[in-house]
Amino acid sequence: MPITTAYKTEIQRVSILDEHGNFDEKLGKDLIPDADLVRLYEAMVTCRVLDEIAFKLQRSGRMGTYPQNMGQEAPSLGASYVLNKDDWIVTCYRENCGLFWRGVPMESILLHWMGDERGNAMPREHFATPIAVPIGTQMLHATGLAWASKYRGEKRISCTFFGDGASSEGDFHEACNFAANLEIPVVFVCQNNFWAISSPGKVNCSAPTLAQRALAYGMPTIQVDGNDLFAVVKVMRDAAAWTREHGKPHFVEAVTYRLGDHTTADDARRYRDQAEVELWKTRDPITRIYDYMKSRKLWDDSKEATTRERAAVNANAAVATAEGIAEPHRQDYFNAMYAELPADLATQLATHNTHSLGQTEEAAHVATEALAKAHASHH
Amino acid sequence: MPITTAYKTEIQRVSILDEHGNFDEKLGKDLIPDADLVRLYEAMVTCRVLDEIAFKLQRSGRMGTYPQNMGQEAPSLGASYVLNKDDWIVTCYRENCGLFWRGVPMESILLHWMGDERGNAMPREHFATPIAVPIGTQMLHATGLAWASKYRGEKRISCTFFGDGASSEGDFHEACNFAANLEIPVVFVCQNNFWAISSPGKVNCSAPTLAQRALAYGMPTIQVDGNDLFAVVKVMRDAAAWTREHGKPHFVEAVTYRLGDHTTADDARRYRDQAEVELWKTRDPITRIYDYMKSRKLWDDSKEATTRERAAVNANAAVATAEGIAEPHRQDYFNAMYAELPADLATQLATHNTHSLGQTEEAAHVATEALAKAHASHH
Amino acid sequence: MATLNLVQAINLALIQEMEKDDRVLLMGEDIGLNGGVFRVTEGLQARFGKERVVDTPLAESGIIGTAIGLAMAGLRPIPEIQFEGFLGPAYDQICSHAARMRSRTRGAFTVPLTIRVPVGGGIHAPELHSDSPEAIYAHTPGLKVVMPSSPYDAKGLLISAIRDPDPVIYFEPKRIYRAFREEVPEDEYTLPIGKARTVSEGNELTIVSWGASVVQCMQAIENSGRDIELIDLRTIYPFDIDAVEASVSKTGRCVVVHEAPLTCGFGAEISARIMERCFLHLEAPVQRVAGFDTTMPYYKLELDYLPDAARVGRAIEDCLAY
Amino acid sequence: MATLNLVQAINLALIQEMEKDDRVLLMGEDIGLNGGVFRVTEGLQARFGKERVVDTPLAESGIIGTAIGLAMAGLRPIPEIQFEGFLGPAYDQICSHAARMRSRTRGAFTVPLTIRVPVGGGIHAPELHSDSPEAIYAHTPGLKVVMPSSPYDAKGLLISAIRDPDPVIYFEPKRIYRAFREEVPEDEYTLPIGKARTVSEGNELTIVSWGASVVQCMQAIENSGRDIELIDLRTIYPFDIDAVEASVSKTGRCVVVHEAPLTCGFGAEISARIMERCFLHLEAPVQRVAGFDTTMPYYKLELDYLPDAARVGRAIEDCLAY
Ligand SMILES: Cc1ncc(C[n+]2csc(CCOP(=O)(O)OP(=O)(O)O)c2C)c(N)n1
Ligand SMILES: Cc1ncc(C[n+]2csc(CCOP(=O)(O)OP(=O)(O)O)c2C)c(N)n1
Ligand SMILES: [Mg+2]
Ligand SMILES: [Mg+2]
Repeated sequence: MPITTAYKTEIQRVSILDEHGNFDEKLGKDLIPDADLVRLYEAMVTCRVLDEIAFKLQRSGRMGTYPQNMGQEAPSLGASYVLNKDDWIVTCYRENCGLFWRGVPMESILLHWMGDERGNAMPREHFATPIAVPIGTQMLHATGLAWASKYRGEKRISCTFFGDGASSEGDFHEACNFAANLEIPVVFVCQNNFWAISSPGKVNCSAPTLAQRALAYGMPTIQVDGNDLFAVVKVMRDAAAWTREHGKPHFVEAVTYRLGDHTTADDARRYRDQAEVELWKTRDPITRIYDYMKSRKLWDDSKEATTRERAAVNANAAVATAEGIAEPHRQDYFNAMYAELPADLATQLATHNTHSLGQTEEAAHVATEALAKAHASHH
Repeated sequence: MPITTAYKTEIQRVSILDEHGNFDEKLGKDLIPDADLVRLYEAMVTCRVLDEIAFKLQRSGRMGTYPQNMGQEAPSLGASYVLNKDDWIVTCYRENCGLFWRGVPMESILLHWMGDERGNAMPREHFATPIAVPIGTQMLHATGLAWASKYRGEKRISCTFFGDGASSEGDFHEACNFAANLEIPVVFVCQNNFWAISSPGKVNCSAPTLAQRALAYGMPTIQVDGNDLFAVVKVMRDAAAWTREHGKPHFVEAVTYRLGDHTTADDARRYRDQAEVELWKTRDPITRIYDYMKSRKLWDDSKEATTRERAAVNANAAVATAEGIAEPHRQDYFNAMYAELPADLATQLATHNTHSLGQTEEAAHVATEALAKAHASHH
Repeated sequence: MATLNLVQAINLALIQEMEKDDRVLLMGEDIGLNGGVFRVTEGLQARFGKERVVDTPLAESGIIGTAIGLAMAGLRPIPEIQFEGFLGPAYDQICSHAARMRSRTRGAFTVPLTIRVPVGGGIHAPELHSDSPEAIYAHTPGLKVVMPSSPYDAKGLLISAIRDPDPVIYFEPKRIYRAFREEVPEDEYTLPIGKARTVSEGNELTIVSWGASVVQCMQAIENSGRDIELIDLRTIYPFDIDAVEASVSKTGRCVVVHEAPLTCGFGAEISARIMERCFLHLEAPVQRVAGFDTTMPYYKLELDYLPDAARVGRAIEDCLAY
Repeated sequence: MATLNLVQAINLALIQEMEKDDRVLLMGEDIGLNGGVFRVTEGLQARFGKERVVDTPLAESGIIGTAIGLAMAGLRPIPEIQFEGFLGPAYDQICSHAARMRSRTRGAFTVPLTIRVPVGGGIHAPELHSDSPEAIYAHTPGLKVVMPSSPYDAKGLLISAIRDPDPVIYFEPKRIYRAFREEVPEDEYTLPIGKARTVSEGNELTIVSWGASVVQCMQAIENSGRDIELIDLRTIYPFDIDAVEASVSKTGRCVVVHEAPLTCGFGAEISARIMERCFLHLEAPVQRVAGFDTTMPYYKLELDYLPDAARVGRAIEDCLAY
């Protein structure tokens, strides 16, 4: 048999509630209880409202660069909804909706983009890692976090999110390969929104699907309509269950679209067709659930109005909290460097100087005091 | 259609002359003219003999660490045989046989492992890049080299070699992804020898095949019995032709085995079963061709003896050349740093000092002269 | 002669070199239709086509690694790394290959590569968008490291870098990308890599600096009212220690200013060299005004971190009073 | 008290910390059954099992990136990078994440990680197996950098590194892995990170060094017959500038010795600090004996490159004669 088959595979795509309102009863029935659906809907609306407010904050100089999540609310939300509360969720920056569902305060995310590290000081009980600025690097941390669970014999898994662009980075490959070969339970979720800033999808992946990235590792993989919350919930529930049971990784490609600019520093009109945006607006994950709930008589205009109002109140409260925080202090960034502030750094802090002549006796004394205090606070 | 098929594929494996002597006439006929086969056989034997000599050189302190190629002669040789002489060949360190076929002198490879950069000063007409010490990095250079051909409208392609271990590195992923998405003609050849030093294959790739790494990029891919020179020639010829025609990359997994230690610094008995080695000895690419040629009456004991003798003569001549080279000079490693030696470096060279007090007037004068000379030689 | 800012000067240099030499090509993330996130490559894809201004996958090691291959084949690639904080993934290809290929092969292969990288703080950007890693690359033999501080220098140094037969990291101080304009000749010109520029002459004290800090130093000098010589290093490797020596031998006092963390920043090398060369002329120890040995804080506190005219001013006073 | 070489001392420290603290695990290429390419982890997989001594895929960024995740989860991973030349692919995870996680999250997440890395030249190894990148990491705030020069120090410093709540790069000078043995206590002990060791006392001149160079310095001192104080820095960051200051204030003369290239090596920092702190005590400029500003040559010439007792001796003479 000179020519034989060495490998054969097939990747599925799941859709339950499509953009035309078609709902697959077989897969969709009992998937999300109505009461939950209403809460999930509200979560998406709140996230969208925050995006709009954040945009304005940036434009009026009250916040730095901000990446809107608009249009991509469903993948992280669906994941967050089905994961255990103590499964690690390791994100990039378009997973606000899932993080908020998990319990991460909105003001944390705002503070991050306001140039304040306190936004990243997430309480550990959220089992969420900080926003990852260097693209494609956080998936390795997800793999390490899940490895720790395995090491300890816990059932906790990791779920990590990243973009189509991120899947080009070497670290993505290494994260998948470690998880597959060392048998570490991670769900890798690629939010394929077809753009990496101005680079169209095929610059980063010219294969027919992003889901097939996983075939390289012999990893189970599936594609899902990422704007279909039902399909996301089903796929993520199955993937998480499989991962937890087998102690091995699973890949999910969530096909979605960012309706806004890459960040507030970007102008997407420079590189993409408005027609494409308009098309994707018809596939909006929020209106899809809205229409569905209406058709099921779960929803009406007054509920909608209440929801929108509550969303605005919550989002504005978060902004107020974020803006109301005290100014950060110089010592914050010095003291945060190590568990104990090194003596030399203590002097730099005390004198706010890096040149020795300015480090007078008095300053050195202050430095010594600061150091002693730092030590004391750790013992 | 809630569950649809997003992607479907199948990978083939090619074998023509197997370890039991079965020869597939349909694929194998006219593949390699008899006269060429004899030459190819001799090339493999020579490479094997050099390995044995190099081993002894290392053991007697006449050479540093050396990685034997034993057992893996066929993949690079088959590639080198079918590629155009001006296609780039971008290797790691187990492709001696292919490099020698290309025309790279044996003493170059020896010099490299004797700790002498002159071994890497390959004449450009070989279109071969130097041995890559950092694992997994050279595939990106292959992609860049082929990109240059595309940029210039030439038909030259790149063929790059790397191990199963190397396929774990992020750079491997980036090289494949660049080639696929930017449409660059590279043949990626993975020599899967089931070991990366002491790590068994599945630590680096737990998927059923290494060939499926390529599916991540939508890249055509195939598996070949890498100890079957006929199959390698067929697969490489097809892959190179496809790549040249389409201006896009192709992947080849050559399944093979290293019969020796990882390098002379390694002792493979620490981590692998002798039984496994014995099994693979029965699959040796050299004996396979030997048996085939005998069965076809192309070969006899006297031809074998002549070949072995010639191989030994050639290999020993290479050793003599490598060992006969003049001692390298200090200025070699200074002058090689930049097209023009920076003044400060010229002083370091002239004084063989990095401390200023030792840089006397006289030394500084010498430095200035050296610098002037270096300048002159470049204008 | 046009009046250009730094972005425009670089853009012009790229246009002229691309017109002159078809071995020159640009590659990087978002540099094509989008013109780069700082618009430095604006209009170039329209002008030169998609073959010469190439949007690459999002992978810095891939960008540099393939650029090395392009350069080994004789082209003159100019990869852009979007921010200095993303040089990290490319570190290995830069230091293990670009820097070593010529010496490894005794000149059989060379890597005439110019890596363009926006550098430094002060623009209210997110994390990893405000660092100053020049010392890392200055410590890596085989590389050249350039950092202009004005539009005029930017153009001349970039053209030199592109024509240089060895790999150059060309850092663009993003804080002054659009801070000011100056006259920049239309014609092509080069500035030597390895030669400093004396920004202002003086006899009391020497300031050595580079990149965006030069502007802070000019301010500090003006504020001080003292007779200070300001040397803009322009290139970090090779560096013009002769110019520094000549100046410090005259003034006897020196302050070095840079944004990177103090410890093992390039200021340490300048200080050590001055000690070695000007020991008997020194009237005070060399003072270093630098970033602190902390991570660059998020932007609410970045101005607290960056050396500014006030901190430079205090160093000048302390040094003069010594 | 056993008499151990450096490899054995490290092996012992690993065993003791693994027995004491089950959060400690080892990971890396070939560290399991094979015991590492230098046999430093010999026998540990047999003793502690495959869960605690893990052979990883061949990917350095993956090793450090997953180790960061393990550490964030509260474990104490000890990844091995096979040779310092292969830190390159891990540079980004080390510098962009391990070094920054605590400050980024204001302490919510920390990275108690010890990265073991054989370092330095002199063993006739291939390219990229003989470098000395300590200055690169000393210039990266958030990391600690340790380099022992003896079996006794190796054990004590490694235990400190493992217990340290912050990321430590623990460089092992491979040239002296088996060069000599000394008495190493059976019991566990720690040595403070940030404190130098005075190897020999003297009044005429101070030598500051670290790692394998310390041995060359001892030789040079012996050859010189002069009254020289030798300070082994032991830890590169934080570094014990107080010890250096005290010594140089006494001797007035200093030679710094290291294998890494001169320019922007850690010797530059030591020199700059001495100038800042001991200016009025200095009787000669600080001299640096270092690797040249070239790539470390292949092994035929590596001894020409490495600072040896003879070069240190010349610097001593020059400095004393100043
Ligand atoms: C290592 C690195 N390189 C470059 C950047 C700049 N950058 C920020 S976001 C981005 C595009 C990311 O695209 P994708 O992963 O698809 O995520 P999306 O923004 O589409 O959600 C780039 C290039 C970065 N942050 N990190
Ligand atoms: C980046 C890097 N990491 C580690 C090493 C050390 N090393 C040399 S060869 C090797 C194993 C390579 O395995 P593989 O790619 O399968 O090639 P093979 O030796 O089996 O031909 C390792 C880990 C290296 N040279 N470069
Ligand atoms: Mg995207
Ligand atoms: Mg292998």
